[in-house]
Amino acid sequence: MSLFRATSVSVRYGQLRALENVDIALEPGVVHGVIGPNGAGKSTFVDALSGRTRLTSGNVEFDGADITHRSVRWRRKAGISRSFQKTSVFNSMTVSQQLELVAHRNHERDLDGIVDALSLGPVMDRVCSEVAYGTQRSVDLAMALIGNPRVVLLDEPCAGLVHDESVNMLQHVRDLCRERGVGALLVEHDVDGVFRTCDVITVLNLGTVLCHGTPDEVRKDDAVIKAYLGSAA
Amino acid sequence: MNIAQLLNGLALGSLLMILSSGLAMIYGLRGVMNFAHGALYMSGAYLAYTVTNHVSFWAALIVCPLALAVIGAVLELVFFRHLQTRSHIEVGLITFGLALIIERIIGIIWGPHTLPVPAPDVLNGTSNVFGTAYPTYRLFILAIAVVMAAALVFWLRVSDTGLHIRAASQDGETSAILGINVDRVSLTVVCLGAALAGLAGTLAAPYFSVQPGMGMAILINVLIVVVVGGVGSLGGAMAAGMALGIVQTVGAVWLPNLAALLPYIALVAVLAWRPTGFAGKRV
Amino acid sequence: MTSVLEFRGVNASYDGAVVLQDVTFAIDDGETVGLVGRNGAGKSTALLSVYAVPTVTGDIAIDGKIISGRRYEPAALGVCLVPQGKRILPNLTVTENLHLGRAAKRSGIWNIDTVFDLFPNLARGAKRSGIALSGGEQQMLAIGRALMANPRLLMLDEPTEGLAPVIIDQLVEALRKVQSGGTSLLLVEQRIGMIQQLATRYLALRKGLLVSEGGISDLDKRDVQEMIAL
Amino acid sequence: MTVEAPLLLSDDPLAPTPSRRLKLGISPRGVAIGAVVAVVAAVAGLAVPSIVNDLYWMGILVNGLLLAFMSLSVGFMAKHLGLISLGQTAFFGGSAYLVCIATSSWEWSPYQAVAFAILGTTAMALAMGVLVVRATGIGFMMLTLAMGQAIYQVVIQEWARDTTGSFDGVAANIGDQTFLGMGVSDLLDPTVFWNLGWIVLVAVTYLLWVAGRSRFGVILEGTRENTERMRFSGYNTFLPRLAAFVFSGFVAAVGGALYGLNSGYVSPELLNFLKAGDGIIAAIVGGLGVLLGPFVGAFLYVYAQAEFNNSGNLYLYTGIASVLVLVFLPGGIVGTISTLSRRLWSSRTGRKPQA
Repeated sequence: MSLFRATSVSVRYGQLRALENVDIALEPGVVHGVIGPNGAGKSTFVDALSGRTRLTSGNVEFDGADITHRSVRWRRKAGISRSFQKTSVFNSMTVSQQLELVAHRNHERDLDGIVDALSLGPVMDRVCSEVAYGTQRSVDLAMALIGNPRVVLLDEPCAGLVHDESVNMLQHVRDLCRERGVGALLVEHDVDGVFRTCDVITVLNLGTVLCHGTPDEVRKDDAVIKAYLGSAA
Repeated sequence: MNIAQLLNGLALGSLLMILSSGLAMIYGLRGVMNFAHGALYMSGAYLAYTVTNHVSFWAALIVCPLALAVIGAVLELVFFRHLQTRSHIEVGLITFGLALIIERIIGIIWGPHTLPVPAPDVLNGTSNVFGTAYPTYRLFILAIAVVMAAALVFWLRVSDTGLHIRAASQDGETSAILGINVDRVSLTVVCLGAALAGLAGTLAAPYFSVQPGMGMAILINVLIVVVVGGVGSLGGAMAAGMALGIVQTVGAVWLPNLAALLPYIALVAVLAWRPTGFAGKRV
Repeated sequence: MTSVLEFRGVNASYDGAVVLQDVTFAIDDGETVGLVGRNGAGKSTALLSVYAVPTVTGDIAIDGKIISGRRYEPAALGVCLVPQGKRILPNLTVTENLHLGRAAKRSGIWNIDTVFDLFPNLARGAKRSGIALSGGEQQMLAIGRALMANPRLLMLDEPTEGLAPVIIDQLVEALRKVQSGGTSLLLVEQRIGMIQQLATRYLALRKGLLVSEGGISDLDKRDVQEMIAL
Repeated sequence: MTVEAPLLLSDDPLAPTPSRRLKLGISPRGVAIGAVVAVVAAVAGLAVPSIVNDLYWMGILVNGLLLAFMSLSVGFMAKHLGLISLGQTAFFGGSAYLVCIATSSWEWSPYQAVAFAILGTTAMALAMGVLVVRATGIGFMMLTLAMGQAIYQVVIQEWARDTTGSFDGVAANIGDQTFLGMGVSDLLDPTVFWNLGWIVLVAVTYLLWVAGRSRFGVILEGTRENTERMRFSGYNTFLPRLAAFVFSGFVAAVGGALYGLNSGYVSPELLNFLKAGDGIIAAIVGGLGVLLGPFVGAFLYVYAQAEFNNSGNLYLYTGIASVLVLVFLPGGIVGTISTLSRRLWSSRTGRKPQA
């Protein structure tokens, strides 16, 4: 039994088929990458799994129980959290205030551990809108990691980061997931980063699964090279 | 209920329709709820009193909307344009302050008494509507409102300026990038909205006569109409204005105890059912 | 010869946060230039600076004439933008969206018929509203809308974002036709390959600074790529 | 359109790491210090009648004090929810009406009447809050406006005359009973009533201050700023907003009950749109961003009204003043003063002002 499993998830907006019969299963301590061209449905996928977008069909299971119709709040309390592609922080609060706010709700005991892991210590008393963009991304990620979630859904945590910062960010993600036994879904635009970081990869294209496997298998897959990697040069 | 009552509802609805279409257009373009709209309507009515006394009602029908368009221009050029970057709520409250100023200035000029405005002789009698004698002047209001609404919708659909207004209401920044002079479009819309308020005031003058509290009294109904119709939606505002006029008049016959509360009940019901109003934001 | 678009020491910021610093470049008549750089390097901001969307200091000139910061002016002078995310007006029909391009009041080879010739897909759905179009059709509509102004310089911000490879090929074809009409292009793209197909020159931004420029063949060089990537 | 990342370069890694004992909201020590300040303010205020020593001006001060309840309740919602309510008259006026109705028609004791008025109005705020707090921006303004007007309309109806007196209003009837040792004549005397009103006002202001800085206040701030992130952090985003709305209604209700006792008479004007305007304009003139803004604004407003009223153009000047303040001092008077003084302070000490 998987920790978190989505079965034949479809999302349609009117005529537009954003996702069509996508399956995925997350296991503890495993970083599962999702790549694909823009518009492949990656962000919709995270939205669907996190309860932000309603599924047109399909279902989502967590710990063996059906949670398809559970609210965003219920999922967070049950241990499913997410980060945002478009940085979603509390701009006028200090970094410590907002981490504390989230920690309070999610009964986090070891906030320091997260703060240290993401190197947020020096900026804790700064107002969030004044810290560097890369740091804001870390704050966004930290808020997803607070409260020992068992599943984290990360929507392009490296969006807008420069290369070094991306490498760092992904390193953090992988270490935290392994140490804490978290099942992570990592949606990323940065193909190299995903190949370096993830244990399993799903490739989406036009809302459907193109291929699924280990990084090596995906790298060699003909369909992926043709539809995605080939044209990304 | 009889035909006369229904027609009364249509006449009141006509006035609300004219007023709320102007308010909705201004809101669509500038995002500002114009709390001075009632004061503009009131200015139109008082001006109509003076012009009718000195010249004629027909002259008032032309002069008052034009004079109000000038006030609209001032509103746009002095306030809305310069306060674009401020929160819409603040600008809305500024228009509330302006309403207080305008109403008091009217009070200083025209005094605190109710002033009668005679309808022109041609419209003074009654007409036969399906066997019921009905005041001709109210039919005239209805006719003007219908013609005005049709013309406005046609103009917005067909003309280039209309297209630009619709575009700028949806996305001002993109419209500007495409080369649409959004400031000019906005000036047109605010002048037009104010002129429509002036027209409504002029039309209302012989119907209700002219009195100091008329601005605030109608403002609340118009605000409700615009929210019920879907803020910024012209079609929604027109439909809701007409509907509210009918509901209020007919309600006064059927449910006299609750008639005054009907607009509020309608508002709460609509917003509980559909938070963006009937039509959502669309011009 | 004056350039169709020239930046002289341009700084741009949003709410006090500086995004572009001292950027200077020029684009000549008829040439196609690729603007490259990482996410957040300031590419979109550079394009939007022309329309004073961010707060801009320094001079931006069109045809040697410094523009005043009125947003609608560049389009009237022939510098048109296909913005990121297309920004189709969803409640207007395809034809109405195209007619918006005429607000710039410029005439030339592009009109509703020639745009429909360029993008036959649009002609088939001329009466549909913008919201009912697919991503690719929306992008075509956004380009068509800008072409209706008969631009001298067409700036495109990530035109292939979210499009399927097949559609991208069609887009490249269409842009070639636009080039052959004598219009300059300024192309912001993540796909370096697309820039290499269309452009003769590149400009590279990094953290808001113009760090490199040169002929398109230099984009292959390792040191240039490293400079851009970091 | 995406706004690209600001160029703020990397944060200084050498900055000292602050201590990590994080707390959500104000500390018990802060609460205690605030309480001491409140007590001092309350006691100091009791000296006002003997300093002013003028019945006319004391009457105006009492008016300011009563208006302060309304502007504080508007200000609290504006500051913490980012919402402007046009319907606080429903709670202020509603509570005043209940005091008068309960003491006259039902012959309740003033204690019973005041408790009933405050509880009843707060319950009404709860019911209305459920309907309106989901709305944002203009929608909220319109709904609260409609709410306030609906109450006004009910009160002026002929069929409600037996209870509300329609346009004639209702007089309270305390008879020879007392409220906290004050008989009718004491309640009507501004120099006596001031003491009661001032202590309650300071207490309410202190409550609002604590609420704003408490964990509850931080949650409200989070909800106002990024509702979606709050939901994804496991927070309910409806209940805190509702609680703030009800609390704000409670503050207006307390003021209204005091108004009923002090004036001994209510009329529909109290529920009218213009009265709501008084509370809002007073709050804005004082400044919505600072707790004390509406407090100070109410006194300034009433003072200005007293000065302007002589010429009969009260609302003309009110309008002009509110337009001028909104256009030129968007932070209100107290907000602007505190910004200026902070700037002055930072230029003297050479430190960056805290945002």
